[in-house]
Amino acid sequence: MEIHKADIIILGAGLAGLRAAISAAETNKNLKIAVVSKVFFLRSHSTAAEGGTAAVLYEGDSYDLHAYDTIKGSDYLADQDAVEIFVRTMPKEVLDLDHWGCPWSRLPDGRIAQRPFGGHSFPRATYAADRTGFHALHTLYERMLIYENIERFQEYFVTSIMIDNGTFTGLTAMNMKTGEYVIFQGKALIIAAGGLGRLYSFTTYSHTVTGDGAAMALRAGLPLEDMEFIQFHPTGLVPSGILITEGARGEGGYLLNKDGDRFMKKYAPQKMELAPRDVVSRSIMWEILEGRGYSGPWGPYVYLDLRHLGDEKIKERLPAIRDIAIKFNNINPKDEPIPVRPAAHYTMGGIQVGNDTMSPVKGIFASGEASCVSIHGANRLGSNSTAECLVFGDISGRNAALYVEKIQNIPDLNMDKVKEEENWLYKEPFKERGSESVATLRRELQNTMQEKVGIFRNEKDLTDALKIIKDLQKRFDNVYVEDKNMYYNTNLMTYFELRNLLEVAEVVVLGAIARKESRGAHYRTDYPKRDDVNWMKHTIAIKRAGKIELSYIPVRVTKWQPEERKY
Amino acid sequence: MASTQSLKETMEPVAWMFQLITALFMVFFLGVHLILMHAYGLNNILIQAILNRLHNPWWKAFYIAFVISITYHGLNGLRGVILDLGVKKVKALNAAFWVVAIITIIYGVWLLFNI
Amino acid sequence: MDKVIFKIKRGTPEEWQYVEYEVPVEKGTTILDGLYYIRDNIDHTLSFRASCRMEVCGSCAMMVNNFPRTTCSTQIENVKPDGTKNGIKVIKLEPLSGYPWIRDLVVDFDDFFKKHESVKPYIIRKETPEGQLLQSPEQLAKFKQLTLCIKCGACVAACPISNSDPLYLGPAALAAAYRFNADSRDEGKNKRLAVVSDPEGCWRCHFSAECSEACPKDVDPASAIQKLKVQAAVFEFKRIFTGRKDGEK
Amino acid sequence: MGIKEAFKNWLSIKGRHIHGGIAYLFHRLTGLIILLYLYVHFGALSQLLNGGASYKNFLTTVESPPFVALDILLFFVIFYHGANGIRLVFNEFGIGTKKNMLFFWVMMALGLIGWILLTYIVATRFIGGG
Ligand SMILES: Cc1cc2nc3c(=O)[nH]c(=O)nc-3n(C[C@H](O)[C@H](O)[C@H](O)COP(=O)(O)OP(=O)(O)OC[C@H]3O[C@@H](n4cnc5c(N)ncnc54)[C@H](O)[C@@H]3O)c2cc1C
Ligand code: HEM
Ligand code: SF4
Ligand code: F3S
Ligand code: FES
Repeated sequence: MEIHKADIIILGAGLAGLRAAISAAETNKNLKIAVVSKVFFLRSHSTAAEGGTAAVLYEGDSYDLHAYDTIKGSDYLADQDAVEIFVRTMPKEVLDLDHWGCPWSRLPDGRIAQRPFGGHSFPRATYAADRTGFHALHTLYERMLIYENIERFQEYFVTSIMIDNGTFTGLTAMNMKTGEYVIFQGKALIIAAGGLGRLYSFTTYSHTVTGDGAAMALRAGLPLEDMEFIQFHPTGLVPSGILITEGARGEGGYLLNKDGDRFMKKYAPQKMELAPRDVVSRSIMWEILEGRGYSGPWGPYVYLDLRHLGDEKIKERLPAIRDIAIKFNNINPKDEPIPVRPAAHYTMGGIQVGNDTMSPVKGIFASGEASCVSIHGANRLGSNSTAECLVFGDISGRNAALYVEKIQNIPDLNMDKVKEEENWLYKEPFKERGSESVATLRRELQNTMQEKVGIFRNEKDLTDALKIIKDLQKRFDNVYVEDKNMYYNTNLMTYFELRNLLEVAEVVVLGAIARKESRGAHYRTDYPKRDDVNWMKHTIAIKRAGKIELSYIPVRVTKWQPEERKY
Repeated sequence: MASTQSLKETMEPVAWMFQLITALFMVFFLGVHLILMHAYGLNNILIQAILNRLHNPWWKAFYIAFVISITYHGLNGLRGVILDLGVKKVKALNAAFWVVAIITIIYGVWLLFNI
Repeated sequence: MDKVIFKIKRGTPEEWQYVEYEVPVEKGTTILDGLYYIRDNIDHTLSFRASCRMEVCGSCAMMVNNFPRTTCSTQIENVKPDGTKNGIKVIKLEPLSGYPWIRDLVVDFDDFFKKHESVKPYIIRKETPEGQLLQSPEQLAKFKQLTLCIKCGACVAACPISNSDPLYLGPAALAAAYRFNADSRDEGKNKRLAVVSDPEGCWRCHFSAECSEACPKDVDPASAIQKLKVQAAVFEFKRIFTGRKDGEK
Repeated sequence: MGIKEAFKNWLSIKGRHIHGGIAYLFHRLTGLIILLYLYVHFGALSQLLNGGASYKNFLTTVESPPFVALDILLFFVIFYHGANGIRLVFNEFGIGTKKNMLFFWVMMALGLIGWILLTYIVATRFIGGG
């Protein structure tokens, strides 16, 4: 058994986790900080983010404008005081990244360039080509190397969060390389374990985004907020789900159904393909549901047609999309349309935290996609999430550092619980019993979520989904791990991930069943209107004695009163 | 792995530079040598011809430079090859290189003066 | 073509063998898709790394018919077969060469990242600046291509020196050093040169250029390393002539 | 990695390119062969020390067909190493690295022409009885 002790433990090394590590290390050079991740830090999902990161940098833009855009985009479910902190801190984060070496794209005069983004009324998406998340993550990683008080634990799979007497005490984990049991003890924990996109079969997410953070938090008794809000991006490449940026439509791409119709004229005659994300996603799904999509071995799709733009324009304006289409689909967009379908893209909800990123449990902080501050409400704007990771990652790191400074000793672990977890980890998965495999269960779960808890939701589908998930949770007991070799046992890791997915799926569905309105990404065909009177509130889910309980807290409104969302 | 505290002395940059410079020299030396010995008919390699040439100070200088270049270039190349096999005793290897190189050069030059 | 055989090197350094699997193939199926197919449907015990499946995270590099590739962006259709068996195309998959092997298609990357860290791959400045550090698009262009490195390690697997000398810093780390040396915002060039000028540093590169052939991102580490050598040589000569250990004027 | 495995990897050309890893391996092998030859050559020259007689013998052996054939082979080795070496000098100073493949084949062509010329000269000299 490996035991590691640190003042602050950071779970996750995406943008949020690494930003938190740097900030904590800077706040107090004497603190020992441990960063733990199940993949090498640079492999974290944040590296896939493309478009940009929102910040108010130049004349003509203002904090109020950014805040307004964000709140309107959130369908008024965002906490407005949090949004204000967010927009005010963001410019500094862009500058920090600049000083640390991020290769931001530049204006001819040498200043950092920005570009327009969906839902923002000013071109404030700061970008590094079309690899913003990639460059930001690498910059943070490289900067982190400077701090000698940051210890790195890569390819350590965290399995549970230990809380005793309402205080954080430690983490249990598995060293993936050796299969050894590992314990992390610390005074504070920052959860930055990302989203849960792999809950869906068709998603823009990396394979490793499996809701571990949320699931562990739930098991440990932490509250999750607004989990029913899952964003779908209209154009995920079929079959892989790789993101095709909004820019493709921005440059004039058409969406075509099986009959060769530009079907958007039915749904948004004015804006056509450039209507907001949720509208476009819903329109594509209508077409598919009504049988006007193409069907292939990898599921239905519609076409994103760029042919009329001509080779020149595609090469000049959409080189990355061209690359992706050629590399992954053997399609040259000048000759053939690109098959697309809406794909799960972002988790608005997460662990409930205050504006200081502190959770209700002493010593536990959360930031990034795993947390819900909440600045995204029911629908986040593009380029606001990498920004969130930076701002609240920074805040969580600093606050955690200030918090642990006041604590003398690392609290003792409850060794019984540690042993219990060890027993579970090393015995349960290997018991030979039923014939279920991780892959079949995961597939069933993902298909269920995709079909019944997707873009359109209704009472019946959701209750069906809940039943299926409950059933899958039972069947999970029949899954056993075939692979007995403890060196880099991916069979075992996917087993743990499946367990987590099954747990968070239930929360998503319960929240969706309860919320009888349509707001942002949550669209109920049986309640197609937003209901500010009854539902302008956040969903809170807590697991008590194996049962998930829902409750609600009000949205914090400062300056911006809800109005109809028109674009 | 390369040391991170670093700033220690190393002959590598000089060795590298010389490897390339001697390589260029050698194009000249070897070119002249090959043409001289093989392209002009047998007369050139008859013993008398060789001895005559060696008594000309210019040719002598030419050959001394040739010997030094080729020895350095070849042996430093060999040193690199050995280093590339992951040999950790860099200092010992460098010392051995110098010893062999100097002996070879001395012998080569001695030959030039004694035949 | 509707199916293909994956011949995979499986096991641990102590005990291993090649195992063959039949994988269905369609237009666009990548090698990584095939691996997931095997793990989900044929053999759950197959171990390999992958995450983003869009050639940006660097997890999935392995030897495909003796050549290192990021498998998520390599379509089966585009790979020349290693041979055929009963008329079915065979593709050979092995863990990256030149790394300590852990198991199946997984190798140990610790040393790779340590080497990357050792070249000080971050901006070094004497004082923290206020406001933006201006950088013209031309200045950016000098190192932009080098920032595309996803640390997949394919270059190291391809480099003959890295394969025979585990101490060699290797193309990825050296290219990273040059990336920061070429950044107009940086002031730490000499500190980095002092590291890469180690006997196991840039001087071990003999321009095999296999690194650049293997790189999925066209980072071209081979070119960067040669430029780094010139910088390092200048630095070392300055050090000799000025007597200053840190190479500063 | 043991030295044996290192050596094996060092000699491996699996998955390597002609203008890349294979050119590099050949460069090494040819360099080492010439180095070996250098010492053989020194040995031969030492024959001169004992005066003309033994050198004459030596010369007749060396001028016999098999030895001339070996010589021609050696030229090949030298021309390869030289031609590729010139490329490397430029490449290692950072020149022409992007067009490395073209550069390689141009140098190979030049080297080959040189080798054929020299071979022709030597062969005619030999056949003509010099
Ligand atoms: C294709 C795509 C494009 C996007 N583009 C943009 C964009 O242009 N602009 C924008 O603002 N946002 C974008 N987003 C959203 C944004 O990328 C994410 O919201 C953000 O990167 C999340 O970062 P994070 O740090 O919270 O989590 P992640 O980057 O997901 O990191 C999670 C970390 O937690 C670790 N972890 C998880 N579980 C465990 C466990 N059990 N044990 C140990 N470690 C664990 C992981 O290893 C990882 O290090 C995009 C998202 C996608 C999918
Ligand atoms: C025609 C003139 C020559 C040229 C242009 C030339 C060029 C080069 C160059 C540029 C290198 C360095 C390659 C690297 O960095 O790896 C080199 C290496 C080497 N050379 Fe030469 N060389 C020539 C003649 C010779 C001769 C005559 C010998 C034998 C004594 C020789 C032996 C070697 C050896 C052993 C190496 C090391 C091989 C290696 O590191 O890969 N070379 N040569
Ligand atoms: S240089 Fe290229 S091959 Fe090497 S690690 Fe970076 S991306 Fe991979
Ligand atoms: S393959 Fe290796 S030898 Fe140099 S040019 Fe690339 S690092
Ligand atoms: S899976 Fe990320 S690079 Fe291939």
